Amino acid sequence: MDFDLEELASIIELLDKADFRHFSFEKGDLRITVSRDGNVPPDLAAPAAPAATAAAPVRAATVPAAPAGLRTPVKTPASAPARTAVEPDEGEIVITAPLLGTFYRAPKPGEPPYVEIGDKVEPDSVLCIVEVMKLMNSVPAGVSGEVTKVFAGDGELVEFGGPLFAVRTIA
Amino acid sequence: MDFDLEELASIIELLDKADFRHFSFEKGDLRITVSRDGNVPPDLAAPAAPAATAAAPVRAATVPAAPAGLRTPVKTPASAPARTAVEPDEGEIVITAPLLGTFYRAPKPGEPPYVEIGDKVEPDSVLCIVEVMKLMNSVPAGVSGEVTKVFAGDGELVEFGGPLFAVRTIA
Amino acid sequence: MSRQADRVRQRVFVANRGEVALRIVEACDRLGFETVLGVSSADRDTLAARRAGQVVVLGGPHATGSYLSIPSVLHAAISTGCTAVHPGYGFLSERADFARECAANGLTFVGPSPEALETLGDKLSARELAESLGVPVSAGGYAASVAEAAELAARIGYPVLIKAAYGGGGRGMKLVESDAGLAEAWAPASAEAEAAFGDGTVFLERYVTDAKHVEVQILGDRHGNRIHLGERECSVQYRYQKMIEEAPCAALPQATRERLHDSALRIARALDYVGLGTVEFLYDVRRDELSFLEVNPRLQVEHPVTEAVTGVDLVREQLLAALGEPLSVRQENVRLSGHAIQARITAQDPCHLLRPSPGTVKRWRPPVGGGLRLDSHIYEGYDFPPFYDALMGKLVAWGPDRASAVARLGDALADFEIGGVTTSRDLLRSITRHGDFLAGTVTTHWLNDRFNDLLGDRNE
Amino acid sequence: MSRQADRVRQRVFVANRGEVALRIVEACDRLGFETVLGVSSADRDTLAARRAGQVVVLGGPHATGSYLSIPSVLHAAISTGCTAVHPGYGFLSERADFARECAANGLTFVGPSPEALETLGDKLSARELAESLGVPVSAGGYAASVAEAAELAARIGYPVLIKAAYGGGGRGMKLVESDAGLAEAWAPASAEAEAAFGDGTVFLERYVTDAKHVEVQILGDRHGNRIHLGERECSVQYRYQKMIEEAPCAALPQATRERLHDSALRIARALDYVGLGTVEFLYDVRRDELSFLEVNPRLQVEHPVTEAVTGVDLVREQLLAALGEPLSVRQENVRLSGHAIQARITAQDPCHLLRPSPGTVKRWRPPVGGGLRLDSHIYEGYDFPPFYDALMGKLVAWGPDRASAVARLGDALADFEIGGVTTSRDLLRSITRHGDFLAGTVTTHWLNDRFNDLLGDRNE
Repeated sequence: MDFDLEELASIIELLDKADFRHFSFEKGDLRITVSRDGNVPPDLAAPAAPAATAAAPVRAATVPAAPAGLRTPVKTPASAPARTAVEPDEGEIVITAPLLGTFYRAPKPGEPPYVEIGDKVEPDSVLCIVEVMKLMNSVPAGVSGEVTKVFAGDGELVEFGGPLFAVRTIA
Repeated sequence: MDFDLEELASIIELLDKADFRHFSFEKGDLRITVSRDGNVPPDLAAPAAPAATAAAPVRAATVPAAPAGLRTPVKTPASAPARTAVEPDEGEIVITAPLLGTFYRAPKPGEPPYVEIGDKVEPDSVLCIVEVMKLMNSVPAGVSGEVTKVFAGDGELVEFGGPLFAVRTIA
Repeated sequence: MSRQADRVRQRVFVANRGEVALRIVEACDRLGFETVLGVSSADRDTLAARRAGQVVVLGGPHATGSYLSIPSVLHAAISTGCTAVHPGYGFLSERADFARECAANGLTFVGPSPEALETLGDKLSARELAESLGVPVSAGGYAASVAEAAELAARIGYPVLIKAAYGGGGRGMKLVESDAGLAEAWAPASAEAEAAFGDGTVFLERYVTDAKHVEVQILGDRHGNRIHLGERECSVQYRYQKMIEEAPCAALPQATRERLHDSALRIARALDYVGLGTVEFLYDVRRDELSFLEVNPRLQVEHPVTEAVTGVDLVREQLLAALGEPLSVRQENVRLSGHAIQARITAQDPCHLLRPSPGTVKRWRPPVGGGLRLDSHIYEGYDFPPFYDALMGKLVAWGPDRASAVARLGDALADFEIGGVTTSRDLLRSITRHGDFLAGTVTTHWLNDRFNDLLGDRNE
Repeated sequence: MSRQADRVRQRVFVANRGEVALRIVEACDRLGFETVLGVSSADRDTLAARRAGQVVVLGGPHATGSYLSIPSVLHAAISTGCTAVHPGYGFLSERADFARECAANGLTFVGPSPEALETLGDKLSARELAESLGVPVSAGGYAASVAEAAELAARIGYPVLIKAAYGGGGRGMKLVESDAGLAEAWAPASAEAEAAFGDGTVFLERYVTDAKHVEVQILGDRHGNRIHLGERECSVQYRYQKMIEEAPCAALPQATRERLHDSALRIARALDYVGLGTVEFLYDVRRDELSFLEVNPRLQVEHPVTEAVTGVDLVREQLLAALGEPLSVRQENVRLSGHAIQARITAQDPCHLLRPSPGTVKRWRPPVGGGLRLDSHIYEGYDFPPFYDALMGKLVAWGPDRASAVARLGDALADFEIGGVTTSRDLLRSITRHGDFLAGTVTTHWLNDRFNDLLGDRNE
């Protein structure tokens, strides 16, 4: 293998001594993630930087658990989203809600939406607004790419960590 | 395999001693993922990097990932199916399951389905089979009309009273 | 490292309804087991349905198409990925064929072996088993013909009961007082048994005119451990329907109590019994005589009174035993503490011979005082359906002694506000205040005899 | 016709977590109210989340972004169509601004009026209110400067406490023994108060060296009815954290008890108090003197002991009172019965000064005996998160008298199997067996002094 086993060993030893719940390390093409509990807080999994590696966590965070077939499985906390099964395709990453609120695709009612499917976006392009008690929070793409899916409906309540858009990143 | 089994073995030994629930290591095309319970955190649940060897185990681990989507407002079993809102249009009748079982659209695997959307049916036309413990129960249309919707997926569990087809009755 | 990781993640199919479905879901929740509840289309809005991890509609309102439909229950349990099935009480809980089907489909049936269910389902074979183990049974036995029956009855002495082998729980019994009565009742009894239970076998037993109903709670695991958790008394019955149960039975002399427990354990041992069971006896107070009645191979409605005096969670033990874990308590660690009494609050109208009184529960305000426990699936606004049994809830009072437990139950019943449906609440309360009940002299026919006097007492 | 049909269908937003979220959901379930639970992303798998009618993720694991975020909670409650918000205890439960925002958005805040919350949030104004009503307070008051403070202290006599007006519950207090100490502590105390509570106001109070913590449960409705439900004693505290609570307080002479209840009711009346509240006092046993501490305008962690001795469901009464229903119980109908004790089982390590010990709960096997109640959100396999308080469950034992209640609690703690996380269980048990506790002589600094001896007793 093209890495130093000694190094990995000492890293593991170090981590073992350290007191933490979640540990994530990225450098170049190196990525280490260690977790000591069953559920990783989405803010950990959220796209911190527009690094391609960050795609993985977000993508996985939206994989529906229960078979979306039958009506009733949608009950336990570990159940699938009600309306859309969020299945990002290869090379897509999901942009999630940074906070709970109402999802708006346009700056004002009647105005054209910030983005449509097919639009190209840059990391700082605004994709939508999440309104919390009249406070408008614009959500930037965080990555470069093309908008391929819209998961939330205009004017709908989105939860913290809830899926908003899928963006195909430019390789 | 193009890497040293010995090395992998010693890594596993190291990990075995360490205290963690989830461990993920990526370098180049190498990806190691270890999880000690069913509930895999998002960043581990990600579809694997191109490395074919790592892919299988990782995917296997991804099933019970936590949801990020919005849960259904109503949790009682009275709630509508998760995937399709069953809203029959004007002049449509919903054919429901006469008993709980597995829904089959064709008499046998590989054979063409009893009916397709657009087919005309008579009251005694068989629409599908609901299998209960190997017992095949054919479901007649009960009305004359045209099949306009299919609500249940082939091979899926349907509940008693669950929606199967919509039929537009001939006025 | 998580305990869950050590073993299969359990998912339990709850094949029942009402308060017991809720009790089972709660027990599974605390053990970290997932639950799937099978309901009829009339039970979509029950509290158990709201609590279960997943709900599937088995069939229509009538139990035959839902709770009693073995194929539907099995199909639902299998296709929802369940690992075990808890049948609760009633419905499929004593069906050997269902237990077999579960095993054949890789589902753990939470109950004893199919063989045990078969032996115990046939009350004649159960009686013969008890006899063979030296467990006291009342005089009687099998008779192939009227002639044989008359002969046997002559030896026993009238009155005698003609019992259907596949009856039980008060069903399929005929009381006869004389040879003439016997000759007259014999053929119809067998015919009715054939019609009701699919088997015409009947047998004779001496009728114990004045007895208390006592029963022993047994519990076994798959490692050869079998214990008893003391006895209960359930003498307050109306037409074989238990209404008030308590633990322990204050009327038993210690020697008799030990004979009772020992008899129950012998039966458990002979059947290599796994899970919860109840061995029922009649106790003739005057003669200080016990006689074996039958074994109920399942969770019992009155299990909370035993939990209250032993501190053992019976449903949890039952689940874990079925899944192969050893019992968490040994016989020598079973310590009885105080006295517990349970009243079954039912949607029945005492003024009309306890006929069912379903409807919308407009008010449901139980007291929450210390020493009280309520097992119930009722909530305000719940539409109590007419299709199933009338049990609304089980109010259990505990006290350091019988008198204080009875007093507490009476006060709690008085404070219990129920509106919208007619219930047995007031009848239950007047029973708890009756001299005979306070004196502990009640036997199984007491309520049938006193029923009307008690109604008079309803309004204070 | 359904009771629900007569009035608005209530949907309650539960703005809390842990055992109290479960308690509130259960109370709503029984009343036929729908529930929506707001959780942090770390609380998706809690039992409350499994029980609630609907769950929305408010924010990340840290409370500031979820349970303490007023805009998020309001937005979630409004857009899920809720009619009321129950804040539980802690988090937003005492925030007047939150209560105002709820009202402004048409949501019923389950708690007293914003005005009451404001008066009571300022401990100095609460003290002044009490004084004005003739409620006993310990000597002290406001001082504008060090000079004034020294003057006041001279009158009171040392030791004295410097208290932050917006502190409370043991927070924002400094004990000083002399003029020198006062001069030294005064400025920092105010500065720290400013930093911690956004208001530098401080005041002086005589330090009662050896006192019991007693508190009165009050309950009011929107129709001018205000009652008390007796008192509780919570003297077993470690650094102001209550660990064992009981009702009633056995050490109180009847005359003092009546003075205590009367004082509490005066405050309730003056505030036209609606819902549940607790008026806290210190009781100097030697001098038989009461002194007002503060009012907690919310549901209290220790409410079950009051429920156990009164039979009143406090959470149900609180919900209904907030929604405008009259109280279901009058003062003359409040009958106290027996004695109840609650032990708070926490994920804290007694061997390391009760530092938090989160982790996976591998075993959770509570006893279920009569006279016992457990309020808990724990299940086997639950990952106890590090982000919130350490409470795992509240074990409540009831008995006809204090001795039997204590004995029952001790036995129950012994039978309680917990694995995977270090808990306070053994410490609690050794407290229940200590001579001082059994004698009822414990005061608020007792556990701080005896802590290490008690650890020695941990293994029997």
